[in-house]
Amino acid sequence: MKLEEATRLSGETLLSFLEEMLLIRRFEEKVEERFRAGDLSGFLHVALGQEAVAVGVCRTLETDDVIASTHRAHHHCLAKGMTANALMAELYGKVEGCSGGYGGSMHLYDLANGNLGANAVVGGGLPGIVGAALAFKMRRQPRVAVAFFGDGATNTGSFHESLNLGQLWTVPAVFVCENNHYAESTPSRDHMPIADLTRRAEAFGMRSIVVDGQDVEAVHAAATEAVAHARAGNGPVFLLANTYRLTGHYVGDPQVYRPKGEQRDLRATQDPIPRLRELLGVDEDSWSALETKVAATVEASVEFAKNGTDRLPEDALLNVYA
Amino acid sequence: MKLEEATRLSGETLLSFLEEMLLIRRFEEKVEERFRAGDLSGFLHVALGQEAVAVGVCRTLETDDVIASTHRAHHHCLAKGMTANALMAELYGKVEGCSGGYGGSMHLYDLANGNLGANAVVGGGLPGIVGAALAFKMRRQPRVAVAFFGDGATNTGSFHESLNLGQLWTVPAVFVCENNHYAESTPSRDHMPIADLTRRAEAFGMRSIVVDGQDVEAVHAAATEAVAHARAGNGPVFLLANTYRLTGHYVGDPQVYRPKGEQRDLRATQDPIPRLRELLGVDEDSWSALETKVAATVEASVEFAKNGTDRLPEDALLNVYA
Amino acid sequence: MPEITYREAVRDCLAEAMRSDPDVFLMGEDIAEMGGSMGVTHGLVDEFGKERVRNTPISEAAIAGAGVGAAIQGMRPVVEIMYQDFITLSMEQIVLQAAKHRYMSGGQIKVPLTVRTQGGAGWSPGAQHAEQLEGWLCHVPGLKVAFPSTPEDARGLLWSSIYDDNTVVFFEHRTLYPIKAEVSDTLEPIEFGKARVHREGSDVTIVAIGRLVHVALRVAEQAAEEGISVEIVDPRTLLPLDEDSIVNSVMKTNRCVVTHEAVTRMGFGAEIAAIVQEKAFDYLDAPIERVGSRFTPIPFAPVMEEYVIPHEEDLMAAVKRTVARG
Amino acid sequence: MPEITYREAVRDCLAEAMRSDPDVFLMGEDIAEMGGSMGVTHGLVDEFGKERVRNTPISEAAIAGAGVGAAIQGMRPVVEIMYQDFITLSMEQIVLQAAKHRYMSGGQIKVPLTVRTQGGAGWSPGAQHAEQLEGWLCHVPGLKVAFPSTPEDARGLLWSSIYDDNTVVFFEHRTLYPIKAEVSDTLEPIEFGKARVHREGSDVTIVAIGRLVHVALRVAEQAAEEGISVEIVDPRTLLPLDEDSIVNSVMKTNRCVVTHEAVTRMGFGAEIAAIVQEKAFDYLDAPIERVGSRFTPIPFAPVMEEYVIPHEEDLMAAVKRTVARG
Ligand SMILES: Cc1ncc(C[n+]2csc(CCOP(=O)(O)OP(=O)(O)O)c2C)c(N)n1
Ligand SMILES: Cc1ncc(C[n+]2csc(CCOP(=O)(O)OP(=O)(O)O)c2C)c(N)n1
Ligand SMILES: [Mg+2]
Ligand SMILES: [Mg+2]
Repeated sequence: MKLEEATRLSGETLLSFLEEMLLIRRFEEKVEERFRAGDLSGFLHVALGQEAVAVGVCRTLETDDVIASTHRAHHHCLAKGMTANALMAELYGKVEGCSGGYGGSMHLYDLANGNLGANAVVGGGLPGIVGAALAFKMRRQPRVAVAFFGDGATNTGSFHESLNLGQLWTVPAVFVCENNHYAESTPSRDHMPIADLTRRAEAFGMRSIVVDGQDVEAVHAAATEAVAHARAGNGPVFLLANTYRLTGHYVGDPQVYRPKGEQRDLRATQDPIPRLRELLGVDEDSWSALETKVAATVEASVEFAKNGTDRLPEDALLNVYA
Repeated sequence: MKLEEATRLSGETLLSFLEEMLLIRRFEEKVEERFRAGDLSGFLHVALGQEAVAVGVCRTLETDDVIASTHRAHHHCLAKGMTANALMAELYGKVEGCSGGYGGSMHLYDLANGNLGANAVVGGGLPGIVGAALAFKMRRQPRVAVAFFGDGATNTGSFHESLNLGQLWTVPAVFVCENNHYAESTPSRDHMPIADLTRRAEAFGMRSIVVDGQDVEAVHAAATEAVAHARAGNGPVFLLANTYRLTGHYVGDPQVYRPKGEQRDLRATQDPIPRLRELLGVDEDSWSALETKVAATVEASVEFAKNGTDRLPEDALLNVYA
Repeated sequence: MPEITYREAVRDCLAEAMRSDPDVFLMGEDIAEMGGSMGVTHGLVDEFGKERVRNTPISEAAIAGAGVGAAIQGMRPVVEIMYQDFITLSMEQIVLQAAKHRYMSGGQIKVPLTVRTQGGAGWSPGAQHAEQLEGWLCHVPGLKVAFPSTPEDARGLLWSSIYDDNTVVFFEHRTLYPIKAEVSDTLEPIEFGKARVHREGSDVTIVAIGRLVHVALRVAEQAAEEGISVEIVDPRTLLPLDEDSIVNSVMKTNRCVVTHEAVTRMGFGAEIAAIVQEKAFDYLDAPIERVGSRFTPIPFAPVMEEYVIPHEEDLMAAVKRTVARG
Repeated sequence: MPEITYREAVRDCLAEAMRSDPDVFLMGEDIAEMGGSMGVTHGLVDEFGKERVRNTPISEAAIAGAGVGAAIQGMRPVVEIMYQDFITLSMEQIVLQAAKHRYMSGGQIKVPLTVRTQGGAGWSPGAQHAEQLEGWLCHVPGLKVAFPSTPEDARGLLWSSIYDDNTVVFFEHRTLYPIKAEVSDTLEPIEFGKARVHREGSDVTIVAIGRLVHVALRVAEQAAEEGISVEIVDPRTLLPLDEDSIVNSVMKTNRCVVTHEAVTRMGFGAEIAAIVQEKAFDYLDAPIERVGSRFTPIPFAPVMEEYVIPHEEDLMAAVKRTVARG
């Protein structure tokens, strides 16, 4: 990927990326903590290590561009404009939650910000993104629809059918593959017979762009290009971001399947946050200030969530039909 | 495709291919005739023009190698050892039919000859072929499993999941794509965004071989190579045979979607039977003899079918469970 | 009043909706030039073009899912699954996505999608092209399910499906396409959850859907000759279901037979029987009988196929057994 | 007699079958090192290796279909669909292929495949990880369906599933995995189509499956204190179904409540109600009540989730209403 001068970001912008990534990081750590403390129920998948992909991509999008996310969705949600309050409140099952307590961690929606929902079905969000993009095209709206999904999702029939249809109809979609090299416990080499995932896009003649998902600036540049391509009516792009999951698949995962030391090594070498901090030369003071600010937001979200309104049992009967 | 000397076929063998292809042709024409006469019910898809693919591939297989076929299955069945009698009797719904009258044209089975069935679900037979090949591999049997399917089938999720799994586990399978450039009424360019279907195999790092499906000798050579590759434990092969459907999608199809003259032109230029006849220099007399022989077999199959045993209504209750 | 076929009724509704509303469009395999495998969409591509009458690849999951996505954006897509057997390939998108987005989002999302599909035995299509699966969909909160039996109902219910803000799975029956009947001059939307009483009677209620409504009508004629007065109720929409009309009818006749082409076991008739025995318990003079297909896949050979699916005789026998009781 | 958990019962059966028979092998997502998402296959890869405990890609159609293909070759594969919600992605292979090959081939083919899957609410998994879909599969001729509620039944029925020459869909319930109970010293296969009477009683029959069997047992205790004698019948296999045991029980008690976690509408209880009202019509003193989940997707917030799924109170209320009649 050649970084054009024009797409280089200002230090200020990058600093705001850093703050957002740090917010996601501390939010996710808080989720782990609150789950372990017994506050949260259900199934939680955090995105520790994958912050740069969410931020880099979503900061190229307009509010009315849409995304579909996955079971691992918190980072996408925050990056696409959801407040930490609305997200945390949802994890606590409160009325104030982004899905009013009906969804939970795998079903986070924020229609006003173009978030069409996390999805607990691997690959389940992709066909809908083709449909959304088709609607934009038919209505001649200059909007883009973005699907996030993992390496594991590329093995689903839905992935294949969606990319095929999206390319056939040249809809304005971007398919962002967060290749974190694992599907739950299964390393990529055990779930797919190829190392280079861009070959999958070639099955549809789809353009692909590969990027280091731990480098937010690079992700942003790649996404800018991908989104521009799609928005201009040139059809979808497969954006492959190589990234790392710096924690278990789900909160509580003992990770028996991980080679010893792998996670420690990855944390030392592949953490996008220290990398950006270094690039920007953020000094201790500014860093502390950032940490303090972010911690306050996260703490506030927990307070907000805890003080949120509980659902009435019979609220369960609402919202089944429009 | 380089044709190795060693794989060149004797004139005698090719003559037997010609006979088999002609049998399929005349059989299919008879099916059209009998359907129009009101003898046959249900949904019939004939393989006029695609004879060379079936014969070229199946003649490389052992009896205990297995195939899975599609809605367009007569040619595969005959080529894999089913008698015209058993096939025609099935179309007439008789006890003597290959599926005892339970199946019909889209559900033709012949387990003894390694025919695991036609399939009325596009893409539906592919996962099973992976499973059959896996069984061969686990049991260390030197057998190969072959899936036939059309260009349209490559758009299904099942295609993607099957080839992915087959390659991941390096099972002894061959995936034969009969690209006849149409899925029902839809030309390939309207149902897939690529012209070169081998790119689909590359999505799995699968070896592919492309062949002119109207040249039975070439098909046979390509299939020999593909089958050998799979049988040797090197994993599956995607065998792409470019071919033409010289008639409608189903018997009775008015083909409103076909450009005027296309079928006539194709019949003039892409018929595998005259092509082979010419190559072999079959003279009028030998040809007539061949026609007579084949016609007799086809006529006999109709007689056999008509004289077959009707099912009792309550036979419908049998064979639901083993 | 004009007479049109069931096929034309579906087509007319689609055409009228597309004419008046740019948000309505169609997706499905071979629906354009070929007009679909049953000719239902014949000619629509000429009027509306390939952008709005979209031929798709063979990708049942993506077809349904693209419908979901477009619907969420406020379009009113009508997707066609060529044979209902193939909704087995769309079930994830229909059941886990279309049906649940609204609920999972706490009411933010609407999915005004219509999934048209057809099927049915009686012409030897074999076991993978003839299944009747409407029962499955009725088990899914968030979906609506329609299964019209007449041209008028097909037209009016399809309109209501398109304009329903929820996902509707709309079942058509292959053998009903050629039937002709009068329809009102202008398209009248038909409200979901309102049964149609096709015939009033006093001795036994037949609850029938799809093709079996016509079988029931013939049986009722015959029965009348034998002095048995049959009432026929067609729920038309299975979800929501007009329980009141069914239960009230049984409270009047004290007997009930329910019939459909799907296999009886776990078919929609089970739900009807369960509801009726619960709500009209004290009124029932005979057990509720169910008449559906025998518990086999659909066989190919016509003689076996005929044996498996329900016919006049089967329904008549059930009516007589029921009336003979008590 | 040893005590083992439901989870161990499933695992022990798989281990014993693999130990004694090279044709038995497992396929599923993350079943090897991780032992499956519920830890059921924990440790099996150590004993049997990765060739026989095969981690798969996320490809529910191919997983089921590879099972079909291997089974046709005479292997006895046991495939795992991680959550039963995801069988929506395998339905074509299960329903159009596995269930029908034998029939469509006129009896040539056998598909001795076992599809294990699990699910269930009660731990806030949300709407796409908690559905109960056993009812759908009972609508499919050619399939068998098991849903054990105890360790002994899980072990014995799973063995019979593996050695059944037909495809069996085997449902486990997430919240049952940790329950412990005595099992016989050696694995005893349990015949399909034989219900277990968990408790004899004279006032009302509860037909319960899966988790609800345990709820029913607690309700029966309570009811006994109030002088109501409850009989509990667990069909264990839903297809084939031991209709006789159910009907005979109701003929004795004259009352019936049926309960499961699936939504009531079109749930398996509808079939039970339909059968019982038909076969025990003259014996019924009260309408058959159905107790299942309310008609909503499964909500996330625990307070709503609890409200939606059936509990002791719901079942007890139904029992009392039923007994109060007539
Ligand atoms: C269709 C489907 N099958 C299985 C699962 C269970 N599951 C949840 S996450 C996951 C792994 C996903 O891997 P990947 O797509 O790489 O995403 P990642 O977890 O790495 O972010 C699996 C198998 C599921 N949710 N949906
Ligand atoms: C899953 C599925 N969807 C749709 C159909 C209806 N259908 C039957 S054949 C066919 C076209 C198949 O095209 P292709 O795979 O190219 O095979 P061909 O007919 O050209 O031999 C379609 C759409 C089907 N049988 N199965
Ligand atoms: Mg991953
Ligand atoms: Mg084709």
